[in-house]
Amino acid sequence: MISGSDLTPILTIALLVALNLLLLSLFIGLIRAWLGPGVEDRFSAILLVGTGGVAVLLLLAILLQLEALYDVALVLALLAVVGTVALTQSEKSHD
Amino acid sequence: MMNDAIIWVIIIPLLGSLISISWSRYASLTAIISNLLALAASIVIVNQVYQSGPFIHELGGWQAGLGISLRADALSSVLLLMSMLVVSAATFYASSYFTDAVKRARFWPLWLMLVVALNALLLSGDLFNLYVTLELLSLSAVALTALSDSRAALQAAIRYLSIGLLGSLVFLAGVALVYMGYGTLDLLALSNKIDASPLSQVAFGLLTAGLLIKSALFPLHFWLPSAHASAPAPVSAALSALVVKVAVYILLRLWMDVFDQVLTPLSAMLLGTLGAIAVIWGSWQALQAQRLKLMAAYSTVAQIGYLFIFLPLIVALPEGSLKDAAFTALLLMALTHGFAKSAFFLSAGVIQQYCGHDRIAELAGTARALPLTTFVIALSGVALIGLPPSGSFLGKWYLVSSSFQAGQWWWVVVIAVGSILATAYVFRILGYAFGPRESVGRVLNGGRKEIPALILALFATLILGFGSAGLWDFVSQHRYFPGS
Amino acid sequence: MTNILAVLAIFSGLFFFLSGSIGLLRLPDIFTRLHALAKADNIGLAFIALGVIMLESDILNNIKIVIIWLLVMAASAISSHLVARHALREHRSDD
Amino acid sequence: MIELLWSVFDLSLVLLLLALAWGTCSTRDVMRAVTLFIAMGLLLAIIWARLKAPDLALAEAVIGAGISGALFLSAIKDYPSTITVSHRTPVLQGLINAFTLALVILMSWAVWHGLNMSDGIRLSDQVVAQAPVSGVSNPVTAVLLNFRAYDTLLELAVVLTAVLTVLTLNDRRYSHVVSSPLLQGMTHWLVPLLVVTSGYLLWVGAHAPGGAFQAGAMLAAAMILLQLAFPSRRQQFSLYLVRFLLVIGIFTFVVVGIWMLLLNDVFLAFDPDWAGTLILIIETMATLSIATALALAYLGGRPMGWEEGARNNSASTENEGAG
Amino acid sequence: MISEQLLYSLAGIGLFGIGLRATLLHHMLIPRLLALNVCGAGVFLIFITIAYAGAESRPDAVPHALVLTGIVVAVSATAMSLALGRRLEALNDE
Repeated sequence: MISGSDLTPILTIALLVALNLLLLSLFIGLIRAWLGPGVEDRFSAILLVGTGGVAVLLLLAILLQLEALYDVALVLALLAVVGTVALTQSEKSHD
Repeated sequence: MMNDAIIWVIIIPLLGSLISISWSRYASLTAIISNLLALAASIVIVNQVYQSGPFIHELGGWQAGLGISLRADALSSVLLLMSMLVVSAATFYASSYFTDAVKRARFWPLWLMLVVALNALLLSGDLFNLYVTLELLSLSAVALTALSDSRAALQAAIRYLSIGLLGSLVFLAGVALVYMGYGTLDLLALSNKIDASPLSQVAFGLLTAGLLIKSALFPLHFWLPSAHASAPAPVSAALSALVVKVAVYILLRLWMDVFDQVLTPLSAMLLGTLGAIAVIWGSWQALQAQRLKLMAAYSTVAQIGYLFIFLPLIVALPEGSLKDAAFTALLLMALTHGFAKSAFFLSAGVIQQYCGHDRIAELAGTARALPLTTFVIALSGVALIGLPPSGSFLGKWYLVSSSFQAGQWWWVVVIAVGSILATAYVFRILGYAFGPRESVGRVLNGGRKEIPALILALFATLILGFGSAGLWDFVSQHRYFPGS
Repeated sequence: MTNILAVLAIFSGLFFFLSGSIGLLRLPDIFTRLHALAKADNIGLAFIALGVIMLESDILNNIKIVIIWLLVMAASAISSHLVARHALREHRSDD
Repeated sequence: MIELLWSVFDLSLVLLLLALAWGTCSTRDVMRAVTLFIAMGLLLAIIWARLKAPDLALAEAVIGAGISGALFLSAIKDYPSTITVSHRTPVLQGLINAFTLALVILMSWAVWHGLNMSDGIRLSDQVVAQAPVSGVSNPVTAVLLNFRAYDTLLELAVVLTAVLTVLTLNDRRYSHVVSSPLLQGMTHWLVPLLVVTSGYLLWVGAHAPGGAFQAGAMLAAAMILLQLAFPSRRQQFSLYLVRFLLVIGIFTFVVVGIWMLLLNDVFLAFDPDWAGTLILIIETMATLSIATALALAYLGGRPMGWEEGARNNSASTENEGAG
Repeated sequence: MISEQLLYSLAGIGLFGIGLRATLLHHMLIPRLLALNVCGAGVFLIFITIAYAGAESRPDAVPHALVLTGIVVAVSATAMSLALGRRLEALNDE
């Protein structure tokens, strides 16, 4: 846990700018989720949002001084793997 | 032990459900025993309220607000007793209804969950807890409807579930707004805190709208007939007699006890009007129905309508005996309909199993083949029409007199038309049932299936009719919590 | 000093994230998009995790962040593999 | 400057959320709808984190986005890929639009008033004051398993009812895809990691965000992964074990509740000295039940022989019924 | 500066509205279920906004617990609806 005093205004501003840019990146990725066209395209976009979400949570953990958010990020990272497997394995086979 | 009946009435069916999942071999036995125990607990609760007035059980020992409280008063304990009587009769009936062992194994755990939900809902004193019990009620009711495993039943179940979920979510939105403004979820605390503000009005509207969907008031009734008509008979009985009614119960509780500062006569008048339309429209549809269970389902739409006609009257009448009388008459109507409609559905199930169908036009000869069941249908018909000595005769009587006292005579016209239509649809069935038939089959004496319905019908016509004075005293004495 | 380095690391990570999502949006087919995505996942998150580790003093949290990073690495490798395999199979069956 | 940047962040989050919701609800492409729905779940997890609700962020990530998303993804396989809304007449559509818009405006107006009128007296003060005697220091766990434990008990009943219905409705669905060696190799380290994380979340729930539901969902993910990686080993669990796992959560809960009722005359009234231990026992059992329920709900359909017990005993019960 | 509480609760109401509208418009099972889930998320967001007490103070734990319950109920109902839908399809195919 970083103590509040270490979180200087300049650092806070820098982290907030980074946070907003990350959100922009997620937004761009989500356009691909909208466009598709293939299942794989949409799924890649979800993966990007998942990884981006992990990054957002890490930054929020510092900014809000909430240690628990590291656990959330950990869980999200684990789920990204399980999710991919679930999608690709349960797809309809064509043979 | 006796003091904790309010807990046992919820926990016993829950344990019964768990046991019937684990040992499906003993499921029927478990269900019957746990229902009888819960019935006994509900009698103890009524007696406790009768002896010492309304009481509260603060779960976990935390004061209501932080924790959740269960509460029993005249209204909830009487409805609880009615509900347990209906459920117990339906349980006996169901123990011989399902011939397929697999279906029976599926039925009991869900059935006992439905009992848990009904009892928990009637005793709950907390807004969010009401949401959870409403969901448990919807899910178990839908699951039981789907047990028929026909296309019609599944379509009805899916529609029932999505409508039920929507209703719960609208209700939950109301709960959120209440918590935003008043910081508590306990009904009793809330009734002391609430005031007329934009927030409380919108919250009240959302809570009401959610419950109206669940109680199937016209025009939100569209999901009801298909679901109630396609479910297995004991399930239909519980759905029509109880599941819809407990939603009306919460509505009434919120309107009369909690939001009485917030509601306006206009909104009560609106619901009364919808109720009036429901009476006419539901009765008319019941008259048109081709199938016995569909007729009963539409009749439920109409009977729910009557309950809503009481609302503008209760709001308009001054505090005192007139208001209390109208309130008790409403309760009497609800109880009578609960007994009568469950008896009707159980009998319809007997007929359906005997004839292999429930088409009204082809019922000729059933009166001779199933004399007891036809008698039960006639008895519950008496209660649905509102003839003496049934409980609904008194209920309608007070409804009419309250209408005049409140200066809202127009409801009387609705009641008259509704009763005439009810007479028509009841006699239509009886007419067909007594019709001649060339080859009369064996005379059936299904005891185990026919007796529960008979008992319920007797409750509706005789016991409630003659015992209504006791109900009157009970409700007027123990209606309110001391200090509220 | 650590703060400056941390912010630098986070912004380098951001650069990869943004280029990854733009790649996901602009590149012509699923396989090149997957490649772009893998870059964003691995390198982008690696830099951001590095920056957060510099800011975070608690050793346990830092271990968690390292695990998160390892997980995301694994997730993106496996996901790319599975999604590509899936895409290949779907393409084949389309022909 | 800092406030401005936070506001930009909040505003972007909200707009993105609304856009995703709108996309989910208005697109005609089922696959797109489900993708956007999952993305919305992930975004909601970020929003819960932003609003300082890490317990919910965990739950949303695992259950809201994870399990719900997986359920929808497996459901749309055999579903028509285009959504039609054609049977609604334009008049009805207009009415629905007008009604919803009016409701949104009304609610916004109410909330505008509501945020100003709140007197600051919330339950949170009571929760904080009573937390020391609740047996756990994480206030959310204290509310879920002590102050409002009864809600949680009924919630477990809801989960059980739903999964019973799922189990009895359909035959089991079989996955036709041959599992890859890579996937199988991966499960060897991923499954233990999921189980450890689940145990960690369960344990940490007493004093930090986490708890039975999040842990249960993680464990469910591990079970699902095992089934997907080794589809041929489906029936390795005995039915008695499955039944046992499904009911053990509620059963423990009720038994502890009754025990407290006999001891303290109040249902679910835990002694402060014992509360921590009792809550951990209940949560552990609940985790097992929730995990089994969620995994079975995803895998769908009754395990082979689920109702054999009833069928085998039908002869004896028939006799019982006649007698 | 706009207050976060107002912003997020309006977003919750917006989500509720979007979901409600789509629930009423759709007649196919899966779109309707998605809409119901969106609708529920809106209600949850309203709850969590109530709990949020600003950057400095600790949020109210009660709505957090309520929403956790709500999420679990929602996923159960979703699973059940999808299973009902699958059974109906199977019956239609027969």
